[in-house]
Amino acid sequence: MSTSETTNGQVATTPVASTVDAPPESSVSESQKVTSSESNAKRLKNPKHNAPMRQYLDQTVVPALLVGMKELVKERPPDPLGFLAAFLLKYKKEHVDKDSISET
Amino acid sequence: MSTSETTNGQVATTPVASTVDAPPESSVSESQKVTSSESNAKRLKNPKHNAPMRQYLDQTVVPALLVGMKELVKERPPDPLGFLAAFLLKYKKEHVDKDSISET
Amino acid sequence: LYRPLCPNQVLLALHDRAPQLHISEDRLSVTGEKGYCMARATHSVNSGNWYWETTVEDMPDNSACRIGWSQEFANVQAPLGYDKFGYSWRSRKGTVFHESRGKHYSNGFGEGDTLGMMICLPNNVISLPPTHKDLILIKFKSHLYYEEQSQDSSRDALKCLKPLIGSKIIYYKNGECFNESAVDLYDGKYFPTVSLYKNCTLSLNFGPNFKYPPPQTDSFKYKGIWERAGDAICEQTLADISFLTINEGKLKLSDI
Repeated sequence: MSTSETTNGQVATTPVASTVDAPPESSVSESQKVTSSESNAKRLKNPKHNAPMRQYLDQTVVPALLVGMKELVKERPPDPLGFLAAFLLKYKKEHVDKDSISET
Repeated sequence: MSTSETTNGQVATTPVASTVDAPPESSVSESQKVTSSESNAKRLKNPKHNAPMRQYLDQTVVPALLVGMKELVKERPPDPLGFLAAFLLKYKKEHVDKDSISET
Repeated sequence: LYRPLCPNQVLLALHDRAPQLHISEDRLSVTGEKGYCMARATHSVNSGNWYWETTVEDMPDNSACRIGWSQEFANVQAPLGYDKFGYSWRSRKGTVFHESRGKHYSNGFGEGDTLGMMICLPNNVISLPPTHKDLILIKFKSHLYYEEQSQDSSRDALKCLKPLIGSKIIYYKNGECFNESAVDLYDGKYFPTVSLYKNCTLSLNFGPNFKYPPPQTDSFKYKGIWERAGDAICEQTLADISFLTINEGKLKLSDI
């Protein structure tokens, strides 16, 4: 079952095979598994360990990479790897750390 | 229920003209979405200006990202973005700097 | 925008096999049916050293099997090693086959034996899979498929086969390593493959825990085929990301 991906990187997990009649058993359990992994993702903040690999990537690095690689293609810096690495860290500070209230 | 497996990249499918008389709501929006992918298909047909960008990405970050993501999926570290950023820098030292003879 | 299905685990393919074979519920064992025909794994490899194992669960009299590696266009209604796209090792007399030519290799194997298959493909070309995002979607029996004309049929693939120098296949029986069975294989994507004659039953093990894992040395490292699932997903993800990067701003979701 493959999930559809919206261009800006969020994962809208509408199963591709949105069947007209009763969806076959497996795709129902599949979507439940995905929503359940999302719900517990919110509750425990980063228990992504059990998410299937693609969802894991989508939840962790894909959004940052999407934006980072667009910048990379625009800037074309002399040191692409360094640029992308720095970008990922910057992205982390802005997006990830801001969400979790880190007790100093 | 299985959608197409494209591990070997070829899916020879001949579309079946399924005559749907009164399509329920969901499949109507489905067909609209499908036609939009056709318009995307036409617009993307001319890959000529894509090539330089694709080569640029392939030559700069794709190899490093590929190995990095494979590690990421196996390790599933607590800080995925930090992990990937560090990996890219390590990869740069090992591969990129080694090639260019750096004058001390 | 949709994306192709990437299975999370390497199993026996449901589509890419002879339909008359009986594949178990967990898609990790298969029983033959009458004449020689083939079943393949879901994933293929085209570079590096890869290993998998199979155990002969049941081999009633005058049944047999040929196991090894095959490319996509190997004929599934034939024994493995029948054409240029397949390399195999036969249970009877341990003969190895390629393009239907048999060569003596080792003694035979049978019920209860665990066989190891290692393929070494020394090329480090990094090729991202197609994203299919520029293909038209079709709805068929309430599932969505990418419509793709398989341009290069087996005839065209046959024409552009060229050997990958230094590539080789090594077989193992219950941990005992036999030397190279084939060298300078044709370059391409190789699937773990089994072909069965009559109702012989094989169980497949793509890892991570093998019965007789060959030693990893500094000079020779290998990966279990199970790792291919994760790698393929990362390659597909990266292909999708670079596709979206390259086509930034040119894609328009229809405003439903």
